[in-house]
Amino acid sequence: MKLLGIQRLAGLAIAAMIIGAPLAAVAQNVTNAATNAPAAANAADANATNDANATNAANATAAAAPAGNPDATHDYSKDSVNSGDDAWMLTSSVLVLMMTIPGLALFYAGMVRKKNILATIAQSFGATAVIAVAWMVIGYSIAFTGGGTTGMQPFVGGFQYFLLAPLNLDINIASPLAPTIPETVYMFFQMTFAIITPALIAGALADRMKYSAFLLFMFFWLILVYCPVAHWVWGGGWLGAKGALDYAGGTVVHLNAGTAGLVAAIMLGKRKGLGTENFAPFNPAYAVIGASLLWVGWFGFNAGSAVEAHDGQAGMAAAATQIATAAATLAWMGMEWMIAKKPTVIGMASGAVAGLVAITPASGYVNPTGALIIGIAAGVVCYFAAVHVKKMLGFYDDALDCWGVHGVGGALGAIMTGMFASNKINSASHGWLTDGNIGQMGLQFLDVGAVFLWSGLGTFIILAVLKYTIGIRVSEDVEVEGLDINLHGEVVQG
Amino acid sequence: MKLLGIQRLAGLAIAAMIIGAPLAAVAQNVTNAATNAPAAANAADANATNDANATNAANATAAAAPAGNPDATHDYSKDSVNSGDDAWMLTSSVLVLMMTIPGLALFYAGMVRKKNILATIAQSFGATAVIAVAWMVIGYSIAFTGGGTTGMQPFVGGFQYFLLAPLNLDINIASPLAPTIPETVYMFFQMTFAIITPALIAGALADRMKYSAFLLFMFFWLILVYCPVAHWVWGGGWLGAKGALDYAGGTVVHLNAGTAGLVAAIMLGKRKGLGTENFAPFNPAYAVIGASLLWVGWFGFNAGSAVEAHDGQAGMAAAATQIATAAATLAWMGMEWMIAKKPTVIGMASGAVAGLVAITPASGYVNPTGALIIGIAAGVVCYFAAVHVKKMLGFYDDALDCWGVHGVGGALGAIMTGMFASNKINSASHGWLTDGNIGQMGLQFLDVGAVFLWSGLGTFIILAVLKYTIGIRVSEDVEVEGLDINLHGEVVQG
Amino acid sequence: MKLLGIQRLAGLAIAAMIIGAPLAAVAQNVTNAATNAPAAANAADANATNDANATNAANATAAAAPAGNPDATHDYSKDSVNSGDDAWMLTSSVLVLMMTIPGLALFYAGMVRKKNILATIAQSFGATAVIAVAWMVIGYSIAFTGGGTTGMQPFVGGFQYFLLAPLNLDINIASPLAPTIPETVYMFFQMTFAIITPALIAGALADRMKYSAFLLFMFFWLILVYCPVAHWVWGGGWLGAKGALDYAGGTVVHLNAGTAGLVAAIMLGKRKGLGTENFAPFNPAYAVIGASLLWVGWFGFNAGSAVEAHDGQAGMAAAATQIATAAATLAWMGMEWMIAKKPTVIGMASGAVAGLVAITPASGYVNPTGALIIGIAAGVVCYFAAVHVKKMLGFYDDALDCWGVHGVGGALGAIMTGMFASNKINSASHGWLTDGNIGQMGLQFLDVGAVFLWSGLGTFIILAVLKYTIGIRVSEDVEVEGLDINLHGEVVQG
Amino acid sequence: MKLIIAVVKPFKLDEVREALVGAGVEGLTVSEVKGYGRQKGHTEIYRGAEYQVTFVPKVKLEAVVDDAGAAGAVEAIKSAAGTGKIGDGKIFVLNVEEAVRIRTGETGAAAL
Amino acid sequence: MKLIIAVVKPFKLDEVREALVGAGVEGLTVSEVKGYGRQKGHTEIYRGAEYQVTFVPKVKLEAVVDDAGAAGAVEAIKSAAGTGKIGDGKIFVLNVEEAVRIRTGETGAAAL
Amino acid sequence: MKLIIAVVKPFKLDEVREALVGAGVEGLTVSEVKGYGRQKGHTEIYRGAEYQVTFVPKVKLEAVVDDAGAAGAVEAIKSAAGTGKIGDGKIFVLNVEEAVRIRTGETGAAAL
Ligand SMILES: Nc1ncnc2c1ncn2[C@@H]1O[C@H](COP(=O)(O)OP(=O)(O)O)[C@@H](O)[C@H]1O
Ligand SMILES: Nc1ncnc2c1ncn2[C@@H]1O[C@H](COP(=O)(O)OP(=O)(O)O)[C@@H](O)[C@H]1O
Ligand SMILES: Nc1ncnc2c1ncn2[C@@H]1O[C@H](COP(=O)(O)OP(=O)(O)O)[C@@H](O)[C@H]1O
Repeated sequence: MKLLGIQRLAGLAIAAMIIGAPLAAVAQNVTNAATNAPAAANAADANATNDANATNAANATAAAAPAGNPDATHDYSKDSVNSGDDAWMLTSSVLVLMMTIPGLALFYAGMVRKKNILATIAQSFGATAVIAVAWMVIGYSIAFTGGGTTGMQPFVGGFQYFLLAPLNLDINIASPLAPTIPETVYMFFQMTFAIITPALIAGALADRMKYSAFLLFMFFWLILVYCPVAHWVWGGGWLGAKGALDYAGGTVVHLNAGTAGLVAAIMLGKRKGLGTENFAPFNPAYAVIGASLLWVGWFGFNAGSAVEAHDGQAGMAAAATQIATAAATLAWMGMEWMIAKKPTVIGMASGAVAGLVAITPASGYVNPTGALIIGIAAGVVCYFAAVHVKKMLGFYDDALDCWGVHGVGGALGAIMTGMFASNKINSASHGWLTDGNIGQMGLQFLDVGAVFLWSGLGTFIILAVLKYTIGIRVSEDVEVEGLDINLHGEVVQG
Repeated sequence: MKLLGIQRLAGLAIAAMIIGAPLAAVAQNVTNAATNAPAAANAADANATNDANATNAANATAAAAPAGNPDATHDYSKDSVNSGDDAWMLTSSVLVLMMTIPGLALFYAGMVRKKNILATIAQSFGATAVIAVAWMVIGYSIAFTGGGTTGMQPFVGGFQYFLLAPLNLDINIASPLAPTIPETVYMFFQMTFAIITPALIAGALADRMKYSAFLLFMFFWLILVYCPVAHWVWGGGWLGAKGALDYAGGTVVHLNAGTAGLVAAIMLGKRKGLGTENFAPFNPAYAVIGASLLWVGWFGFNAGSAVEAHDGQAGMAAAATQIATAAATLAWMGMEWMIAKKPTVIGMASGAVAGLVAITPASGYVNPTGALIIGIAAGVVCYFAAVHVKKMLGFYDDALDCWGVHGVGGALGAIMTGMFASNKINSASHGWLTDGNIGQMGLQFLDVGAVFLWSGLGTFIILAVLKYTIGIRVSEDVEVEGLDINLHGEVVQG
Repeated sequence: MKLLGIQRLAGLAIAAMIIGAPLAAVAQNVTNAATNAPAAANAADANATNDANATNAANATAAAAPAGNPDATHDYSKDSVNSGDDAWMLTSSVLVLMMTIPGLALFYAGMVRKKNILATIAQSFGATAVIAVAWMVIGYSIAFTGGGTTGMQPFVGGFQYFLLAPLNLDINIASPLAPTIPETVYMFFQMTFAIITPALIAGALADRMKYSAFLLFMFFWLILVYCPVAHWVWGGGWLGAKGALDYAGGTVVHLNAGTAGLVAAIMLGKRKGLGTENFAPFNPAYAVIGASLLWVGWFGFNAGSAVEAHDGQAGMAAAATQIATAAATLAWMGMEWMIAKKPTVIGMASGAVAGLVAITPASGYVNPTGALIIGIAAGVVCYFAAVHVKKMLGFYDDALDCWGVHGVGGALGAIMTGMFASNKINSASHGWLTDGNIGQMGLQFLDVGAVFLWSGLGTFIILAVLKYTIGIRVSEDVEVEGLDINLHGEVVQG
Repeated sequence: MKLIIAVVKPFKLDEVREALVGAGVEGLTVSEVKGYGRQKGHTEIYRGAEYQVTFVPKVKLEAVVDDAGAAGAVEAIKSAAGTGKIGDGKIFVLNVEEAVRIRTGETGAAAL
Repeated sequence: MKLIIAVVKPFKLDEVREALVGAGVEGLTVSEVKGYGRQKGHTEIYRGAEYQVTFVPKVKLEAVVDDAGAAGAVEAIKSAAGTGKIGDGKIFVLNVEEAVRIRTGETGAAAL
Repeated sequence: MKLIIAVVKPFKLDEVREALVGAGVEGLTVSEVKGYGRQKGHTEIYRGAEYQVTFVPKVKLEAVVDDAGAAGAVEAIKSAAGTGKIGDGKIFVLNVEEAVRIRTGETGAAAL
């Protein structure tokens, strides 16, 4: 029965795609003429955007381009691609993709028991596939196009990039948000962010979620939660326009995913045997390898968020990232050494991720010293959040600490960005402690609050619907025997 | 006895190298004067090439450079290196190398039993070493130099790059096939392709081939099969000149390796215990990690095949790659879910690779919608080829589906390239469904047929010779007990 | 008692950081004014440097920049960043970081027994964190600033980059050693070298060192041994000024770490059970994966040492690296095949690393043929050093052959650089066999000798102090039962 | 003395151990084993080919108890390991002629 | 009842299992073990140093059968596990005093 | 014949094997097991939560010897495996009714 359900779902999905695609092929010739108008409109929005949130890092860059002239950013000869920027953004996109597969897959797989290793990996890998297609079909369009100040523009993007229609017709266009690289690259770069954000939630769902429900959750969460939020902050929406600072996604990515993880963990319920059985991971080495790849790939995430390589921005973001991550690793390690008497490798790995998360919104705005402070704070705060606060509160089973590390770390980073952002580092940013601009703190709290609410609510609705339709949790037998053999028919042997 | 044979072989190899190298050192000073003439000649060829196959992507780019002037592409001051192009092509080369080690090594190792894990990894690693040296000594010369329309030029390259002689004398030269980067980089980039292509064949040989025979096979196959085919399509040879479209190697790399795998699997015979024993892999996690690294590295493969980053080409190739791969992953997963009731992680990994393979010849020519369609087709077709057709036909034991995924996927991609290539994406390409150029289909079938025949024949001859000299298959005892301990004296413990 | 000691240490470390950082934040505003003077001074040094060691590769590049004008290299508008150089150097930094985590971590973890896998990984990961912070606080300052010919300048750098103060105040400055990229990127790139060098030493310490002592050792060794040596050769110090050639660190990195490993192995004593118990690694696959990632990342190391991508240098360094590594892999494999009858995967991996090490100082100076010869020599020599000489001498337990591969390989490479450096490849280099400049040999031997002595002495002093304070070796029980469970409270299960 | 061999479902290990301790058993030795019997193994899928695994993962407990304690130990295992489903496992009792505690050299029941 | 312990070569496991089933044995328990005897272990190479592994991988089968079935079972194992090469392994027969099927509580031969 | 079962500390395996060979034992079978007894298991840490592992890794040796050799074998194990610390392990002796060497079909003491 359930199985049948699952098949039917899968069947439908495939069917939809097989039918949908050729249709699209047709569609594209239709849009051929159609898009000229929207394109123009879009160009208009573009400038609106440029003015609207000139404080937004991405656009601070955009502003650097011949802004007066929409064509310059909208249908320029290929000669105006900056090959160095293009090279760096292609590299960054690849690095961020590597963060999810195999990075995140290994990080999470290294913290579960043997019987669930493959199922955990399947979550990262499957999410990558589902989201990439969804992003191409409609996600990019509603997140990164049609920003502005009128009508729905501040809240959600348009539809003219359905199936990336404009990119089907002209290889030489750029987004106003990234004027010196082809829009295909910007679309791909943003896709890799859209992939890892929902994939991060898996950390809270570990060991007990149905795979069919998981994949559907990924799809709906992307469309209903991630895309709007990304639009608000980066796509020319209201939060960016207000001047909230989030360089690479402390709120858009990490708080967003962390909050979703918290809600999901509560709705799924605790893992069977929690507290009574030994949940020690099967192979912590995987977790450290995964964390290492996350660390390595994160330079595409943060330094890539400069969306160019022709000035000092990417470099400063990279330096801040490295410093904060190392500091957070030491801080978490130190806390654990003092309190639990031994520094675990999973602790070091978690500390590194906490530092990466917290510096994400700040990188590109803060100086090296600010990065050092944020890193230390992240290591200490996230350690207590993931280890002690979770145990204290005890009402949620955030299995691999998606909330404790990404939620808490993301919020912490967003707030500390308001404290340490320096206009010596980025003319578009003025922090409280550095530049005496206390007003920035309000914007950062607004950002944190808005994302927390939207993500929490959206996640709740999506999971509630899935729960009372196809169900979201596996049967107890399956959970006891393991997800690998039951959901995927495979096991890690020996 | 056999052992002695093996040693003698190894001994000879080393000896040859140790003697050969210093000789070469001398040689280089001789060539010093000598090469000036050839160089000029080569420059001439270069232009011939440019005109000959202006439809060839690489050369479409080349054409973008001051074409009239051979010096411009042949001995320009270092200032004319485009630093962005150089950065991207260095990065791409590194990414493609990563595809083989550790990418392919893990992908294959994750599909074998415990007793053969190290031997499988040793195949990818050893092949990398053997081929890199062979490529430097002569491979590059016969594949990527001396293209043209006269004499043997359409079929095989020249010898003036023996030991890369010209690169020993002048650091500031570029290949006419890549005018904006140093030729050292182009040689290295193409080397990484030359490495992974033969290495892919190992998938068909798994669990039963002698290591000495394997390494010799890699060497001879590179020289006799890969280099000529690469020359035909990319090196200024007849297929490229005719206008066959193969952006990154659907036929040159994947159909070529897949066909070799099919022939090799037949000549080696089936693995002992096939069908009766459980061949379930020891650690499928390795396979997914490997597939993830292949996916990540493939952007160097496809987007790198733009050989530059100063226009929209690399970006569009990257976007197409990502979309097709994700779609293929879902398609394979869906098929498996419907038919075998459970989506396996090895299935998802295989689907991803199938998509990567099929989009390889098309990336850079097709638009995002075309990529989506190709991806879906690849997932469905390769699933049936690898799982059901193989079982149906049953006369070959293509252990890890080198033919089912790379052969079938490569041919499918080459043909669908003819259908969906769009001159909106690449002025050098005109497809059937997109631009009504049905003639392209003929060229694609010609390409597929020619590569299939040459690869099949060449592989057969090489293996036949090895089989009746040193032998190609291990003894039954060795196969039963495992290759790791017997061929390499090591085991994966626990 | 001991435990308490450890905690107190860790506690202090953390405390120091938590207090230190805000102080720094204050400090930065102070330095605000202060640094203008030093900055100027520094600019002066810069030119001194440029003249002083024009033979230094990095500076050969530096010279290529408008040298007359200090401002040009010291406070230029962001437009003078070369985006292609920036892209490549960011990528290179990421690649070199990947060499340590997860590359080196896996390479070493793959050669130890099951009970020590996590502890081995913890060494690479922990070292990365400790060194990154130390480098930001003071390491970079004393290694790469204040070079010159007067006073202490030839021997150690200055302090004006304490906490990277100048980078806190101005995002648009470049180092005279890397004029076309932001100094943040150069600082980060050099940091990744500073990380892997001490981390390499762990190979000699495997299976028996206390983690607290290890981390302190990493810190002091960086400051007292690595930073000065890096300054001598690359930071505008005396060895670079004399004209010693070390493109990417044959002596600064590998001989330096190898020598430290040799001394440390002697001071720690042999592992319990050496020679009587089976020390066969638990999972050699890890070692090959690690070696593969080292190989892949090494292009950031060697080609990145061009510090730019706007001419042929990076490409030639990459080509040389690939050729030498492949040749060394085959050479080691061949030796093993002939002598031990079977080519092991760990042997192949070690051969590759040996080749990478030996070509490190030569890449960028030698031509492809020279690289081939160096690679073959490295494979043969390091095989004997690591396998036979070690057994013969037998008085040190260089567990994973840090000395045999990095020490011997680094020295060999440095010396062969003197033989094969060619001014056709790099105008700054004139070798003995190639350009008849036998004088270069003397410089290379001087370089090797100086680094060997300084590293040996420094390592001895640091470890002696640690040994008689907190102790450097774990108890016999801990060693027998394994470091993982005892030092980190975790195990690799199954 | 008696050697009690019990083959039970893996996830029952802790419960059985506690039950035995409750029944006065002071030590036991456990091995991971594969069982064949009425309960059939799982179906592994590889490349779409389904493979019926013949064996089921089980744990084997071995405890030596003095003659008096044997019955109680068997009872304890039976009640703790039972789920009523096929595959619950078996208990076998063998006679032990001698037992020695290596550390002390004690023999017989004293060694347990 | 008798406990039949057989130590055989790993790749013979399936054949032996089938033979036993053929001989009417309804269940058995298998463990992976290392054996020491006439057959010598393999030579592992590490850094050129060869290390002679003392133990050989084997599988141990344990089947409890009723007295009547013991001889047949031993025969079945012997013929299925034999290759004639050193290392084929051993069969040992011990007496079992009691057997219990946990699921049903059945005892004696009925429990097998 | 007697079946001697010894549960000892893993790192003692080689010494015990040598001692047994010294005592004339020609073969033995070893399994990796987990033991529960006076010696307590280690503390694993995960996310700061400490978990006391109930079991301790041990190795189990099984050697069948002829009646005459039993006492000597037990002695050999006792002296080789002892460290005087808790957890040294146990030795159990059971009676074996029959032994067969699969390769040759030899039975009884000749099969050992
Ligand atoms: N005759 C036997 N000898 C040894 N072990 C047995 C025997 N019969 C069953 N077992 C073990 O007991 C386990 C459970 O037996 P099974 O027949 O599957 O279920 P049940 O005990 O409920 O009838 C088997 O997996 C096997 O390990
Ligand atoms: N006396 C013994 N007690 C227990 N197990 C034994 C004994 N002798 C041999 N074995 C087991 O039987 C296996 C095969 O024995 P071996 O002497 O190598 O070959 P064969 O049985 O052909 O003479 C050994 O590896 C060991 O596991
Ligand atoms: N009654 C028993 N039956 C079976 N095995 C036992 C028994 N008692 C102890 N063991 C095994 O012997 C090992 C050592 O016993 P333990 O009580 O820890 O130390 P000691 O033998 O020094 O008293 C245990 O880990 C367990 O494997």
